[in-house]
Amino acid sequence: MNLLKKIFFIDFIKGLSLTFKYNVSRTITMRYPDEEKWLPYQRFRGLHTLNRDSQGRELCVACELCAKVCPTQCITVIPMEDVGTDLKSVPRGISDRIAKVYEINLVRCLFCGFCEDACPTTAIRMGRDYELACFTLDCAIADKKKLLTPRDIPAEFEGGFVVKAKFIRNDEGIKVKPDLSKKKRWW
Amino acid sequence: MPDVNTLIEVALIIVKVVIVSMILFSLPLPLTWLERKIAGHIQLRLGPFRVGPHGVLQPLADMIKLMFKEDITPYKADKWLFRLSPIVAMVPAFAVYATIPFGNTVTVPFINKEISLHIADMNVGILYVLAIGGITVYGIMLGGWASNSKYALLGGIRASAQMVSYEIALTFSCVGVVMIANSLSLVDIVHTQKGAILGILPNWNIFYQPLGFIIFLIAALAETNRIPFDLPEDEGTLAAGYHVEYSGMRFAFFMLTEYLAMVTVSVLSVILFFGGWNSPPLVPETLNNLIPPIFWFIGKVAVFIYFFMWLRFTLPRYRYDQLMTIGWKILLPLSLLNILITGLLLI
Amino acid sequence: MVVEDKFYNLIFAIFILQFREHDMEKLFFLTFAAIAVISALAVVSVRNPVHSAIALIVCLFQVAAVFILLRSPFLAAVQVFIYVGAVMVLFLFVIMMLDIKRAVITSFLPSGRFWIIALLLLLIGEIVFTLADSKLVDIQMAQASLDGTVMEIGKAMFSTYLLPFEIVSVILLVALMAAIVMGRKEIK
Amino acid sequence: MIPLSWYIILSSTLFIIGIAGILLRRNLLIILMSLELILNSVNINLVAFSYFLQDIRGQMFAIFVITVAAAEVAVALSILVALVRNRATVTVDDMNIMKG
Repeated sequence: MNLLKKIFFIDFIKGLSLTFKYNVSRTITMRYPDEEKWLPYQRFRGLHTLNRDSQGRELCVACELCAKVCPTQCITVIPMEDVGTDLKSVPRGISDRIAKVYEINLVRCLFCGFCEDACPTTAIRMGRDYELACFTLDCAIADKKKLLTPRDIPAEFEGGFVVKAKFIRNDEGIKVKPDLSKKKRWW
Repeated sequence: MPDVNTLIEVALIIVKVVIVSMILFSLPLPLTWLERKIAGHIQLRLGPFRVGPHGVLQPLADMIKLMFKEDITPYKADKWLFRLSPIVAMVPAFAVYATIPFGNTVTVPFINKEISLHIADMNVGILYVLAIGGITVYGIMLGGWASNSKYALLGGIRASAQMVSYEIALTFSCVGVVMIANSLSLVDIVHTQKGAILGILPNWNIFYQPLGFIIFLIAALAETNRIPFDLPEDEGTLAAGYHVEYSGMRFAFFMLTEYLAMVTVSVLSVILFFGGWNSPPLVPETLNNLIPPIFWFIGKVAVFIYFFMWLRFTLPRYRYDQLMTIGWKILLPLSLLNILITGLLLI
Repeated sequence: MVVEDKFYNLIFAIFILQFREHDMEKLFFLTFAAIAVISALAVVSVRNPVHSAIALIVCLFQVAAVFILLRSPFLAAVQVFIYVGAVMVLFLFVIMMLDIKRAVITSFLPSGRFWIIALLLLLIGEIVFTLADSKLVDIQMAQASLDGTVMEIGKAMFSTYLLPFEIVSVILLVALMAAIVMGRKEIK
Repeated sequence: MIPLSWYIILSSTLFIIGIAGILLRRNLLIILMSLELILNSVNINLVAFSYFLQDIRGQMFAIFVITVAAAEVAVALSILVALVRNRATVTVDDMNIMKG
C-alpha cells in the first residue's frame, strides 16, 4: 500500500489538488488603501477625542487628572477661567474652568487609555482613528482643535467591519475615507 | 555574388534569430508577474495589484528599479569573473533555442515562401540542447566562486554537484524518446508523434514513456534549480545562494536565465513527450484549420509553465542528502530500467 | 553535408557577401585555432587554478567547433556534453571544494630544470621535423562514404566495436567505484 | 577546403602546450588539465584523419578517448581529494612518499 502510494505519487497529487483549490478560490486580501478599510471595534484605542455634551458644551474642565495619570506624560493641559464667549447662549464649557491648551504628544503616547479612566467628566475618550502617520513632526501633536473635531466614524457605530473606502490623495495629504453604508465582516 | 534566393534565405534566418531572441528577452517579464500572481492566489493573497490594472505593469517597474540600482562588486571579489558570470549563465539559455522547433512550416504572404518555424534543424538536436543547457551551471558556479562570499560559494558548489548528478538521469530519460523516434533531431521527434492511438488518445510519447516522462520532469526540475530542488539558492540556509552578492542588472540576468531555463524545460517536455505542435486527435477539423499549430505548441508550453509554478508553491525544499539520494539511487536506476524496457518493447 | 545548410548559412551570414565558402571555412578555422592556442597557453601559464580551468573550457569549446568544421556534429555535441558539461564541472567543483586558491603559486620556471626546456625543445624539433618531412599536405579527401554520422557511429559501436565498448563501460564502472572508495572520509 | 596539415599543426601545437604544462607546472590540478589538453589534441587528430579518409574508426576512437578521459578524471580527482585531505598539498614535489 505504501509502495503503491509512492509509485503513483498519491500524497503529491493530494497536495497539488489542495493548492489548486486555493488557487481558484476567493482571496482574503483586504485592499486597504484603495478600496476597503477596516473599522475597529468600539473598544479600540486609537486617537483621542474630546467630547461635548448634548448642548454642545465642552465636557473638559481642565482638571489635569489625565495629565497626572499619563504614564508617558504626553498630555499638556493649561487651564483658564471660562468667561464665556460673546454669545452668552453658547457656553464653552460645563463649568467656569476650561482648558486653554490641551495637547497630546502622539509621539510619546502609548494609547493605554489611563486618561480615559481618570477623566471625571468623560471628556476624553479613545477614538477609533488609526491613520496617524504624517510627513512632519508638527502634526504628531494633537491640539485641542483637532481633538474636538468630530470624527468620520460616530461613537455609536458598531465596529469590526470592513467597509468600502476611498483613497484620497491631495495637497493636504493622504486619507482613506470610509463609506459606512456598505459593510461586511472580514472573514 | 550569391543570388537573390540565398540572400532571402539568409535574411529569413536573421529575422528568425532576432524575433526569437526578442521574444525570449521579453518573456521573463510576464512570467515574473504570472509567478507572483500564482503565488499570491495559492496563498489566498492577490499578488501584485497596485502598478497598473491587476499589477500587470509591476515587472516593468521592477525592471526600471533593477536598471537603476547600484552595481556592487564585493571587496576582494574576482572582478572579471564576477562581471562575466551572469553573461556566461545567460548565453547558453538563449543558444538552446537555435534548434527548438516552434511549429510547422508557415507560408509568408509577400515573398511566397515556405518557412519552417525553427532556426536550425540539427541532426543532433537533442544532444545539442542538453549539452548547451548544461553549460548554464558555469555562470552559477563562477558567480558563486567569484563573489568571495561563503554563502555564494556554497551555492555554487551545490549547483555543480546537483547538475552533474541530475544531468545523467535527464539524458537517459530522453534516450527512450530517441529510441522511439529513431532520430536525435527534435523536428523528427515531433513528426513521429502525429496521429492517434486507437483513434482516441493522441499518439504522444507520454503514453509510451510515462516513466521516462516522470524522470525527465524531476531531473529537469533539479537541472533548472526550481523548487523542490532549488538548493543552490536556498533562501532558508544560504540567504540567496549563488547570487547573494549580485545587484542591479547582473542579478536581473540571473533571474532571466532562471526563467528562460524554466521555459526551455517546458518546451522540451512538450516536444519530447506531448507531441510538439500536433493537435489532439478529437479536435474537430474546422477548429483545427482555424488554429495554427504554433498555438497548440504555445498552449501546451503555457500549461507546463503553470505546472512548474504551481509545483513551486506546493512542495517544500528537499535536504541536500535527500537530493543526492533521489538523483543517484532512484532516478538513475529507474532511467536505466526505462531504457531497458523501451529496448525490449521495441524489439 | 551533415550540418544543415541553413545552420551553416547562419554562421557564415555575416561573411557571405565577402568570401567564398572555402575562404570562410579557413577563416573560421583560423579563428578557432587561434583562440584554442591562446587559451591553451593560458591553461598552463595562469596562476589561479580556477582561471586555468576556465581557459581550458574555452579551449574545449574551440575543439568542439573544429569538430563541427570536420563535419562530425555528434562528436562536437559529445565533446561539449562530457568535457564541458561534466569533466570541467568536476574540476571546478574540486577546486572550489578544496579552496586551494592560495596554495598554488610556485616559482614558474625553477632554476635547475633546464633539462625540461631542453626536452620540450627536442619534442618541438622532432614534431616540426616529422611534419615537414611528411607528405600530409598532399592528402586529398577520399570518396565521401560517411553520411548520417550518428547512425554510422551507432552501428559501428554496437557491431564492430562491441568489445571495446563493453570494456569501456566496465572501465567506467570501475572508475566510478574507485572514485567512491577514494572519496570516502575514512581513508587515513 | 582546409588542408589536413592545418589540423595536424593545430593538434601538435596543443599537444606541445600540454606537455609543457605537465613538465613545467607543479600543481597537480594544472597537470591534470594539461593531460586533458593532450587528449583533446589527439582527438582533433583522430577526427581530422577520420574526415579526410572518410573512415568511421577515427571518430570511434575519439569517443572512446573521451569516455576513458572522463573515467580518468573522476579517479584522479578523487585521489586528489583524498590527498589534500591527508597531506594538505597539491604540489607534486611534496608527494614523494609511498606510505600514506
